[in-house]
Formats: sequence, structure tokens, C-alpha cells
Amino acid sequence: MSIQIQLEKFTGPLDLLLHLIKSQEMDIYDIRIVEITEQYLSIIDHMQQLDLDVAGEFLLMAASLLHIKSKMLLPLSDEMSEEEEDPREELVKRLLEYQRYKNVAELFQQLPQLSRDVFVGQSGFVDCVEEGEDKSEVAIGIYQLADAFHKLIKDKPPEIFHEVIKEPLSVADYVRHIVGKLTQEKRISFRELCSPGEFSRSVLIVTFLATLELVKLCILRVEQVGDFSEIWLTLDATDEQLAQLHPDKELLAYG
Amino acid sequence: MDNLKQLIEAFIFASESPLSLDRLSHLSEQSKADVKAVIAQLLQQYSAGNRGFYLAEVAGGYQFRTDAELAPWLKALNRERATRFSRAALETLAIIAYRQPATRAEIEYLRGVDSGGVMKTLLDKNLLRILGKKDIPGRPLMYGTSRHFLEMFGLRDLNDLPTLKEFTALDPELIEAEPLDSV
Amino acid sequence: MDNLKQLIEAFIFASESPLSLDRLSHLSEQSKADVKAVIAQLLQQYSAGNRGFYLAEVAGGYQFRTDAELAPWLKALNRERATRFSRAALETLAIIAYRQPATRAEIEYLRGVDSGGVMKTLLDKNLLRILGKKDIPGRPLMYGTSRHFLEMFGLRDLNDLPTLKEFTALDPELIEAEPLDSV
Repeated sequence: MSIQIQLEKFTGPLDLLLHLIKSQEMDIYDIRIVEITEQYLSIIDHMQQLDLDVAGEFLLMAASLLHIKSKMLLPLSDEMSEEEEDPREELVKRLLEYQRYKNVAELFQQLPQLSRDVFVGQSGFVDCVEEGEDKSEVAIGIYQLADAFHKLIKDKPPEIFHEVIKEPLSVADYVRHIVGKLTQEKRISFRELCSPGEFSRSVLIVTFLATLELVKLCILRVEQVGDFSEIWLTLDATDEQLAQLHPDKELLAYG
Repeated sequence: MDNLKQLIEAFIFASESPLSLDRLSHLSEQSKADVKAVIAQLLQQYSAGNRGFYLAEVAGGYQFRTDAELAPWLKALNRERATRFSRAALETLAIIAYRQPATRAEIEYLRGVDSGGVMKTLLDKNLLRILGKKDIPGRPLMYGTSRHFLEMFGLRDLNDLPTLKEFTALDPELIEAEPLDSV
Repeated sequence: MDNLKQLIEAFIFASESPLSLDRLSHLSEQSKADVKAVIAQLLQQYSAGNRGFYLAEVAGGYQFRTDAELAPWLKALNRERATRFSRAALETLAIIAYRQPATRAEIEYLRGVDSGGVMKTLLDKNLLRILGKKDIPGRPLMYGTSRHFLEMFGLRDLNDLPTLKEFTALDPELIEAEPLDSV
């Protein structure tokens, strides 16, 4: 038989096998496996000699055929022969099933197809098109949803949302913190309160704001002896005043 | 409604896709029985005499369509190109149409060949749809045909698919037991 | 051509725009006089009796049109297309489905355009819901999909949505990198 077979003409290895079976006028239920394997392999070989890409599926089928062939050649053990399966059985089932769908595919090809054989009226000229309608409408399903999302993120660099990460800092907390510290130590320097090496910039800012807040509430006294000298903080409030101090986030109006 | 027949005819004519009885009844605010009677009249009216188009029952609804025999003439009209189906695409459609819900592994086992690309094309053309995930390990996606598939091939519903001769479905256990990667 | 009337009727029906006498004569390969006689018959036929649509002479050609008096009814047809979405609505819904809880800023970052209007429409259609406020400066609203969304897409829960990995597995280019036997 002619080797001039183009693999591209076949939709897959099953399609090629069916062609070989048909052209050899074999009974699909009783495939001459040695013969068909040889032919199949020679076609694949030929393709490879021509340096053509043979798809993995065709090679996979070649391996399956060889496997079946070797099983067929093994002498049947006497006890098992009754129960043992025909090594071809699964392949035959697949071929039969595939053949049915191949026939349906041909039938589909012959059915009158929309926009090829059959046309519908154009609804564009109905006298009632709504104004401002989005014309690029799409039918929607799970696939369309996944597809739309995939297309959107494919074009975008990954995740650069300008999200502001909120640190767990609040001016109110620092007001309490400073008052607590001053209750213990009576007097501390502003530098000590802020010791910049240890705190992040946002901590410094919140500490500063809290200090200003306490000054505004007339609870804190700030003293400085001369320009650029140490700033000293002392509490200037009665215990009663301190007890009433309930710094509230909303009230202080800082985030 | 004075003239229900006129209205139903206009609805079907003006709609982009086939209109079901339910939908027509809802749109016309008339009982399904009344609408059905009118449709029967229309079906008869359009089948009598050589008309340029007829009232077709398709995809669970009604739609005016031209006769397939006029296709050679109508192709000359400047219209969008018809979808051309490759054999691979038709095979894949055939398998999914008859076996839905079908997983990709089932389709590839039956076809003996990778089908991801073909399936994507069919999904893009809205002929397939994803039906959800199958309740088996790995939860693979399940695929089925869409309404547009019925419209494309002029089928009323899936029962309208031609019955397969000597169709004995492959043992589903075989498919489960022999996924592609182990063949 | 045996039945010119049938053919002319089909041409006018299937054409996107009005067809002139010249064009119809050319398409049907018949003389203008013959085509004109047939059109006269069709005009008469469609004007007699209450039809849902009629043959209109418009823009130098012929076209089937619905009666203007039916417009109030037919408007409902356009409004009711429940399963059709604009590209903008689909994109927005997709982002929220996959990204929820999502803020408007995130959606607009991905789409690159203002999405307030689309989001309002989706909220009105009960496909989205507000999940609360995000704990970041400005406390923007967070959006998610609704139960109605799940029903509409036939999903049991959000896990039923295909993951992006599953989705891209259909892409032929990715498949080539991973031959079938190694999957």
C-alpha cells in the first residue's frame, strides 16, 4: 500500500487506524494486529524520516499497538485462557466509539448550518432600538467570565495596588502611652520619648501628634532652657483630670 | 390585545434569537395556550406556498429562517463569513453533544488526541459552555453544548440530535479507569 | 429561476441593509422588469391583512420592517435580554467574581476606565452585593458577587468557578509546552 499518507489529514491516531483498517478491509472486531502495527509504524517512521513533526499522540498509539502485539504473541496459559481478555479489546472499543462520533461529525457537517446554509432576518431595522445601548453585547457564561478576567490580568503588570498598609498606630494610644510614662517618671526628655533609632517614622509622627494633643488639653507642660537644648516634658494635671482623660479616636480625628 | 397573531409574528421577526413559548407568552401578556394557537396558525401559514423564509422551531423557540435550498443564492449577499468547522472541531462537538456533561479527559480519551485548543476555539465561538466542576478527585471542569450550538445546527433541543446507529456507549468506568496519561 | 418571488423575498429578508432594485436584479440574475413585477406582488401581499411586519421602501431599497405601532411592545424585547451583557459589564463582573472582596479602585485599575456606572447597573440587577468597608484610609466599599450571580451561572459556590490555571490549560500554546503523555 502507498505510504503517501499525510498525518495532518487525520484528526488523531484513532482516525489513522480506522483508515488503515478500512483500507485493508479488516473486520474491526478482529483486527490483524501484526499487520496493522507494521503499517502504522511504517507511516510514522516515514514521517520521521521526512523530518516531520509527529505528534506525541501518534507515537503513544504506536507504543500501545506494540504492547498489544507483544501480548498477542505470548503463548496463552492453559488455565487462564478462558478468563483472559483479548488484548485488543480496549482498542476495539475505543475505535468503535470513535467511529460513531466520527460519523456524527460528518452528519453535523451536512446539517444546514446557520449563516452557511440558512439565514435569519436582521433585527437591526426594527423601529424601536433603544437609545444609547451598548452594541457590543456578548452572551455570557462561566467561560466568558473566566475569559474576560484572564484577558484583563494578562495585560496588566501583577498587583501594584497603591494600598496603604495601616500600621496599628493611633494618636489616642500614644496619648495614653505618654501619660503612662510620665506618671511613672515625672519628667522625660522629648528626645528620650522619641529615640529615633528604635522607632519608625510613623511612630515618631504619632508620638509628636500625641504630644501636641496633650499640650492642647493642658495636661502636658513643655520646657526648654535655651535654643536647641533638651525639651523636657512634665505632667501638669491632677489625678482627677487624668482619670477623665479618655482620648477617643474619632474625637482626635486622626486615622 | 386585538391582534395577537400580528404581535407574535413581529416579536419573532424582531428577535435576535429564537423566542420560546414562555417568553412569547410573557412578552405578549397572553396565556401560553393562546400564544400556542397563534403559533400553530403561523407555522401553517408559512409552510403553505413557496415562501422565501419559514417559521423554524429551533433551540427551544421560534425563529424565521431561510430555506437551506436557497443557500447558493443567498451566499452572494455581503455577509459575515460563515463559521467553518474543522473535522477536529466537529468530532469534539459530536462527543460533547452526546455525552454532556463531559470532561476534557473523556473527550481526549475518545478522540485519542489532545483537544484543549479545539475546545477553546469552540468555547470562544460560544458553541460550548462550562457546566461546572465534576464531583470526582481533581474536580475537572464539565463541558456541554450551548444554546447557540442548537441554533447553529437548527436543532430544537438535544433530543433532536440524530440517534446513533448501534450506539452502545463506551463503559464510563473504562474512561475513568484509563485516563489519557496512563494509556 | 423557477420561483423568483421566493428568492427575492429571501434576499430582502436576509440582507442587513435595504436592497435596491438594481442589486436585487443583479443578485437574482433576472431583468429589472421581472424583479419589479415580483416586488409589486410582495408589496401587495404584505400590505393585505394584519402582518407583524411589512415590506418597506426605504433608502432607495426594500426592507422588511415591523409596524411602528407595535414599537411599545417590541421595546420590551430589547429590555429583556437578561443573559446578554455589555463587554464592560462582563469585565466588571469577572473581576469582582475572581477578586472579591474588591474595591472600585481595584476594578478600575484592572479595567483602566471608570466603572462606577457599570457597577451600579450590576448592583441594580442584583448580581453584586456590598460586603462592607475596607479597613484602609478612605474606607472604600468592598464588593462581591451575590447569590443571584451563582444562580445565574449555575454555580453551587464560588469554588465552582474555573481557576485561572484550569482556564489557561485550554490554551494550545501552553499545551505544546506540556505534551499529553507527561501531563
